[in-house]
Amino acid sequence: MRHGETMRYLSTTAAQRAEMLRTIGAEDIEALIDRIPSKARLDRELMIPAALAEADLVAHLRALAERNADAERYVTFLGGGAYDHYIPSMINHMLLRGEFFTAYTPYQPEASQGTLRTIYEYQTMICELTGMDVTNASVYDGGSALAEAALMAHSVTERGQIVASGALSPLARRVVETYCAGPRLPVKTVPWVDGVTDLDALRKAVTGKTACVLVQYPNFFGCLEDLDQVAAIAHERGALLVVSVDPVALALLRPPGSVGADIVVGEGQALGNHLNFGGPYLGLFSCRKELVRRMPGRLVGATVDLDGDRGFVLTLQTREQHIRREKATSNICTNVALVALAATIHMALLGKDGLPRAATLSTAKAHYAAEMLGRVPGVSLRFTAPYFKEFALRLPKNPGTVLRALRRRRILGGVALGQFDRRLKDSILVAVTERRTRAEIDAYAEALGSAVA
Amino acid sequence: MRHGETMRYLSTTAAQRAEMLRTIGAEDIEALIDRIPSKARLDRELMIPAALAEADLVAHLRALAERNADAERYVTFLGGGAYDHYIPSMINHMLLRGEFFTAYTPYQPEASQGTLRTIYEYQTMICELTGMDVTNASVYDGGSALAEAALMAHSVTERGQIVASGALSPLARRVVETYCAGPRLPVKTVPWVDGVTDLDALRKAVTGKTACVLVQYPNFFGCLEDLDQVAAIAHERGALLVVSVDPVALALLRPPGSVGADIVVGEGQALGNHLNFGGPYLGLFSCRKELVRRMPGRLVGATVDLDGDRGFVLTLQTREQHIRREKATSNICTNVALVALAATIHMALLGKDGLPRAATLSTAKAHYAAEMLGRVPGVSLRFTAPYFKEFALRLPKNPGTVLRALRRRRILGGVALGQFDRRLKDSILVAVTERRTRAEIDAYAEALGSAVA
Amino acid sequence: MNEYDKLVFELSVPGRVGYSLPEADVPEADPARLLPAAHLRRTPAALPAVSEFDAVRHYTRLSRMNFGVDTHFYPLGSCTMKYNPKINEDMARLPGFARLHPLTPEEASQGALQLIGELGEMLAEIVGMDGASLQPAAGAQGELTGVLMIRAFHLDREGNPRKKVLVPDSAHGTNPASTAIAGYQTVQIKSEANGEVDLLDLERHLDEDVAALMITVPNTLGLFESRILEATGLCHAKGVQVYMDGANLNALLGLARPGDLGFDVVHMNLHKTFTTPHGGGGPGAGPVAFKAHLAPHIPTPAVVRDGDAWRMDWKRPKSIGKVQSFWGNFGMHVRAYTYIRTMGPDGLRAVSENAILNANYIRARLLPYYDLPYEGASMHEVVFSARRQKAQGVSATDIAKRLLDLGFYAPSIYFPLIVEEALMIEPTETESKETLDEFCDAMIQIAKEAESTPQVLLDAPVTMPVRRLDQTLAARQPNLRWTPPEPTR
Amino acid sequence: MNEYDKLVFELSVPGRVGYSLPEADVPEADPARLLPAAHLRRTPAALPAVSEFDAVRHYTRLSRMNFGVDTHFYPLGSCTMKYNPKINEDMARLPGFARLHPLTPEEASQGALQLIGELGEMLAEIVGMDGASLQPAAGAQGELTGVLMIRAFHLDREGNPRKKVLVPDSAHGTNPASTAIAGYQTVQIKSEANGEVDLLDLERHLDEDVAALMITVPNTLGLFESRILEATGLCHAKGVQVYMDGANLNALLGLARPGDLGFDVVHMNLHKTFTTPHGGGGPGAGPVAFKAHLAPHIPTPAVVRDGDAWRMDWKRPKSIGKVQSFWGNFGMHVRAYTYIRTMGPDGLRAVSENAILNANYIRARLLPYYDLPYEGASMHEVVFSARRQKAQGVSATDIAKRLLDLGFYAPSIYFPLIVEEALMIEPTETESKETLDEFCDAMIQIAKEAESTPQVLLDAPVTMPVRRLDQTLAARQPNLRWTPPEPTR
Ligand SMILES: Cc1ncc(COP(=O)(O)O)c(C=O)c1O
Ligand SMILES: Cc1ncc(COP(=O)(O)O)c(C=O)c1O
Repeated sequence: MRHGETMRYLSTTAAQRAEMLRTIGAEDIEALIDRIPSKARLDRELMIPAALAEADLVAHLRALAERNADAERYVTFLGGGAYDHYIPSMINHMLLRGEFFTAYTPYQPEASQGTLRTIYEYQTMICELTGMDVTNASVYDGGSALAEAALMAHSVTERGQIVASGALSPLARRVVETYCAGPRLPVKTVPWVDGVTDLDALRKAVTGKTACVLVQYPNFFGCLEDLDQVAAIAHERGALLVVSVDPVALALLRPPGSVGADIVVGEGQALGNHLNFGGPYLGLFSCRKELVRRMPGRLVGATVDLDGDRGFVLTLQTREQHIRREKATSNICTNVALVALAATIHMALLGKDGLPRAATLSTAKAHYAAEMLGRVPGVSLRFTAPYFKEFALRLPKNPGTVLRALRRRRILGGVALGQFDRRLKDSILVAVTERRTRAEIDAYAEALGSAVA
Repeated sequence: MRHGETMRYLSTTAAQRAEMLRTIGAEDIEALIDRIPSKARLDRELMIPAALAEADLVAHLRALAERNADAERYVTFLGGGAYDHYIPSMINHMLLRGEFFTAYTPYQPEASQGTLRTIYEYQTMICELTGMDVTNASVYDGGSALAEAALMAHSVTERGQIVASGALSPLARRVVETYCAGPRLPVKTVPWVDGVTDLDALRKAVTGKTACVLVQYPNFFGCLEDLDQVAAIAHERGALLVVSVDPVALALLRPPGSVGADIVVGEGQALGNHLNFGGPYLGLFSCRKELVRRMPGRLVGATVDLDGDRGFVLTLQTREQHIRREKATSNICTNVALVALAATIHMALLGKDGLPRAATLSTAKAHYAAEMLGRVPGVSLRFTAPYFKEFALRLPKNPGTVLRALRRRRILGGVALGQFDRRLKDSILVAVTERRTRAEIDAYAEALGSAVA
Repeated sequence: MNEYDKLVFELSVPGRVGYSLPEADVPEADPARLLPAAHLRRTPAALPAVSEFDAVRHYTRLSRMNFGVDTHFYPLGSCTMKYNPKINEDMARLPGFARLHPLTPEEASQGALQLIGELGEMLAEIVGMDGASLQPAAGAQGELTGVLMIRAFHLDREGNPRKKVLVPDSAHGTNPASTAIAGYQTVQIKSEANGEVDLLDLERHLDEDVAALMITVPNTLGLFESRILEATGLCHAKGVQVYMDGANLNALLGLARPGDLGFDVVHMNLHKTFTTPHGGGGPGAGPVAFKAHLAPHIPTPAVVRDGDAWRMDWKRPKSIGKVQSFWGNFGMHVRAYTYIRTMGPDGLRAVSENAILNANYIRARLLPYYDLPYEGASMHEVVFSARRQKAQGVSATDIAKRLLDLGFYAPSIYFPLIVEEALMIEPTETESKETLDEFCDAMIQIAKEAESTPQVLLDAPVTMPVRRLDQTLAARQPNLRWTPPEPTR
Repeated sequence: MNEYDKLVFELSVPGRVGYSLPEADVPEADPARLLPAAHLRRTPAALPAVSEFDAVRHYTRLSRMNFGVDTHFYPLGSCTMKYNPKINEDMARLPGFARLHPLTPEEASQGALQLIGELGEMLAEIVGMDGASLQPAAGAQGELTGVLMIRAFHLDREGNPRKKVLVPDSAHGTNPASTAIAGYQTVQIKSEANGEVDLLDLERHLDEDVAALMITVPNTLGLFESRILEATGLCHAKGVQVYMDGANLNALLGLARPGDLGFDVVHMNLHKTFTTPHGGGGPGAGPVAFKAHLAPHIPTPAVVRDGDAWRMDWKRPKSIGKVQSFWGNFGMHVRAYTYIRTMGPDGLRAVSENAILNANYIRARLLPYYDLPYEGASMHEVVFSARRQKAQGVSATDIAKRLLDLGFYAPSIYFPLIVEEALMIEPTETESKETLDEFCDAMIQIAKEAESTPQVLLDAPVTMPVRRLDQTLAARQPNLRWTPPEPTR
């Protein structure tokens, strides 16, 4: 082994190894692993690259990182489920506290009150945003949250069909389909009209066999669904209403809890977490309290200690895999606690005034952008439905070509929609957060003008 | 006041302010400051720029930062007292622990054992490198350390003249001159020959009035002084020997303590600290134990607590300004504890094997670079004295022009020496650390070839 | 005892601000004019209002109420609580990674795709498989993914997915749970007296209805399944696929490879073996490596080489589909990649060797004091039983709590289920002999206290921010969110 | 009580490695062949040998033995222990700043020079001066720089530097110490009964030998010198320069400016007023702002505008020279710049208003319990005396130690020297009313304990990692470095 490179994460020296082997009563390490049949032993070195010294490795990774068009060097209007919102710098400093990020799931609550308290805060804040009674400690991401909601609705209603809005994130919908394959739950997709779920079609799709209706708010196109109507349609037939949300938008928009949603899920990345090329993200999961015992994932509850002092524990664990095994409400074990911690601190910092302000700025700038981009000759808004911070734009030229031209001007102009829906192959999805400035939007409009000219 | 921008570092709300004023019994804040004569009050807003939102400010500072040719985007051969050595990434994570970086000088030792212990470790490690008995908790930087050493020698010897090697860092020497102005201590500079102190001239300069001889090892040109000789000359006349060192080099080189140095100082930046455009840096300060009561700066000592357990405190404070005021050994109060902490962790991580290895790699690569650069037609080594990780190179063309040409190829080729010494206006000082690769050195040689062609 | 007992809501004061947002720079910024009234919230969400400093001190203080690997030995069995290198964190935060949007076109995210692709290749080599999918977000999702791949494989070949998955009784809870979600009936296979899977029982259960055997190597007792080649062979003879739960891969790096043991698919926990931090519960990453015959079924998109470039391959009609909205926990991939490139082949092998050494050292030192129900050779962890102490009136829980007072996190307890009063100890390779000795000394002290002063154990912990907590109350009267106290007058 | 009592040397095990350095890639890497033998060390420095993880856990644990502003209220008077914004740390770590070499040519370091230049201009405006030099590394070095500038000024004008500097008896120790190093005799000026400087005494001392008056505003009692305009006027009438110790500038931002008060030169402590962290003792930064007549004497190089660019001006023959090898603590300049641009003019004014409010609130709440020897209006801090408690057998030290047990760092004690049993409390503007109330409650509890249960105070602290430490032993038998224990057999 070479100097340093491989040894700095190991603490046992050769002399200590010998001493330890003596205590164990083994001749050498080989003697400890002789239970592995020799036929099963690897008789060569792993064929992976040799160790790199720290400085060389940093240089290598930096070079890889620089081959990506990130939101630091590019002005980004990409959305579609992941957003470049403002992240107070302070959050990262808290995440780097070793006591937080090198801890495990708080199985010993007395030595994990820090984590437990932050989760309890998180549960409370997400309940506030969604308007629901109960929130779990997180699931993996928005897509798997939606999938878990479908399975939970199936188990609550004991019905076998899932009805999904066609204006769901197509990526999240695919996750739902994957999770529904095992229990063989057909996922029926209801088409969209003018950017929102076709309510007539929905009414037809929902039957007495429907476990739930899955709808997104704001939806994949950024448009605002009529949740009252969707709720009425679902509940009329005894189906549960599952709403997938953008938590930033909920700082300003009506919480699904207030329209009678049964389960609210969503992608929480926008709350204080970086884009990270898609993960780790944050699966939000809230429901009505009557359903809590069918809920997937961990829950933290308040209780008291022997002295009567307040303390926090993991609770209602009989839902979980480590206790209920094949009868558990979900297979989830590791979740995304640290991502939820970032979200918690983000919500605390922005707080009661700031989160609505970020939401307001985002929607205001999105509307300004829609106006400015819509003025470019040949370019128009694809839909007329009200939208929040994201909108679809119809282009007079091939979107791929236009987006490439914009990239050359360091603008990530939007997401080409043709990859998700052939009917939209002339359109792009443009997201605008409070982080974009008017000057950047104006520059985008100008660049788009040249690109489509 | 606008939303957020200015308020996020203040915690008192308007309602609380009113309540507090009630408790105080004051009508308003104005009532609290009416002791300031109205003639003395500022009757307008400060004329500084309006507050910037966090994201805008980050963008602004990033733009400023990017206008600098830093060692991340350029391959650097700059030295002359500040070096681009490898810094294990782990160090920064420890410095960011709030308990370390937001603490004050450990005046309450029971609540400051963390800081006190790291300083005690630091004192020990620097003693090991310098070969001296005692090390203080740090002074500002290498230059002020040298100046403090001159003043200390003056007070120990009660003599009034300072003799300085001409191969000292010219910048550090200017600091010595500044500090010596008040007590009117003339600083006599002894010329260099072939990159090292002219010993004959030194012998003549040192008299019975000499308080100390200041010499640097390796010296400003990277060359190795004959410390035995210098020590003999100084001590023969009863002067103290003050050696300014590069602590990285001392991992490999003879410690000045072993040749009889009385005071050893130095610039400690190279131990785990970034270049930071010149500061904060780390003033090393060690001496013989007989001199400890004349030493400037803080000292941490081991002691016991009421239960007999080991603990650490600031000690021998009667040397210091807060107790001795005008009779203190120095005026220093705030030092550079956090920089010393970085150095401590650096020395711990590299440790007994690693620091010599970094030093070895540096000197090896420097010798390789000297060889390769010296092969460029018209280019030659300026001196023949042995050198450590830095050497002077004579160029056949104006160094400013050559360095500019190199910069266009993302190489910071060295420091033009003409700015410090007219005799060296055809030369540059080239520093090579273990961080430079052979490929970078070869590329430099190739670029230098074109630049001087 | 509780020095600090605040929730952030209890710091909230109306009007305090912890953020910094720019003023609106666009002409219209009144939501009431931009959005239909019906969509607007009537009352604001009751989030707290705190200053940045309030939040810094609050969360810093909360952090200090936690044990973490950085502060304490954390011998939590099965969880591989090793040192999480700091450089990993730095690399994951490079803007080119951290601020990269998942829908950035392939040509503009080549660095990220290369990292995913190369990490997949390295992981596949480490486990001796033909490829790896990095999409699963954690071990359990890896299991689901793997079982669904097996399901798709059977469906494709036989027109039906088969019905059952065999799982040993020592398995982790996620194994049966994942199996169930994948639509299979879980059938439990017994362990032999020596703790290894009972091959006779296995053989008895193997029939045409069995889709897969799911087994953990080394198993949750820390034992290598010495007849694993036979087991995988038996399965394959019946067309049964063999899934390896790779949570314990830390015992095998460079020593043995699941692929060579006959496994068809294996998941890894990057947050165990490959040093990505656990973050107080997550995130993790659970890549799945597979033999070539399962390749058609892996999640879309597959990240594949395309000449010198990398691209996302979406055109895989037999794929199980997606398990994450995007491409997996990329931030964790960066960390694991950094780690593997730091260690190299000899380094990885040294990891497992030292992990095994450390576990055996603890085993040797504690053997006189605690019962070892399964005496086979330990790999990277050792599972004792506190049944002797239980007879003295002291449970595994009591021992765990006492350890907290003595400055150590606790082992996993009551898992695996087949061990009475289980104490599952996994030291990992990054801990020093000195730490192991201190831990063993503490465990020995506890064994003696169980005899002499059991009350000390029953009362523990007494040095934590809280004493033992009332779990029953928490479950009977769930209090799952903060509510403002009733106003008092 | 001491949970952890290791020094890094005590973790050292020969052969352990905590670094990662590349192999030599050049042909010759044997120091014995590169360097003359006479220059080579014979025995290696006895540095420790630890793994990276050893070091992480060690330093993390040590950190937990400290109080910091992030964890505790830190009312250390005169030190302005306010919140240190995290964004400052991020900005100082941008590679364009952190990895910039000080000898980078001006044309290639324009961003850094601009930052220094603009920060100097902002600071000059804040204190009402004509310019600022950012070279001094801390307050004390700022003092030395300022006094040397005054020295150069007199020398230039009068051919001699004069002899004396007047310093009030309430001054911080660095004032007389800096004065002495600058070659001046310090003459102490008395304070009046009201705590302000005695103008009659001042006038008595003002003669042609006096180079300067050095005075702190607000003074170390937290009082604004209400007759400061008279004082500076008196001085100027005698050709005496007036230096302001600006350590307490946190009381004056946007309210009053030293320049307008008649001062010729003032230093600022960026690590107090402008939120750069104290780092457990430093680094700081002590810029000096000056009136135009002193400009020729400031340290070289001056950073000056040159059209649209910035450059370093070295050609200043009347300069005092350099006080730092390079240009000052640039890393601190970045932080202070970030802070000032975050706050803006209204924000800075709010800082001082709130700092004053907070100090007065504490004063009002504690007035019934502690003596206030100087009753003038408090600015940003308040100095009580524990003489009443002293009479009950309890000293300022005892009160300080008890505060640690109650979860607060201690005020500055026994400073200023003119206050018996001084308790110097500076809350700063970043602390909330809730925290102030908790602190006041604790102080009141202590006052009551001094009467009723003084032993509790005398025994304190009992919850820290160590109990009270033997200072005498430390000074009598200095143990200033670790040495390996004698080998025992
Ligand atoms: C043996 C075993 N299998 C599976 C898992 C599940 O992995 P994860 O928590 O990443 O979902 C774990 C971890 O808890 C485990 O220890
Ligand atoms: C009033 C006063 N003057 C001067 C100083 C010295 O400043 P520094 O510690 O930055 O050298 C201090 C700080 O300790 C102070 O409080």
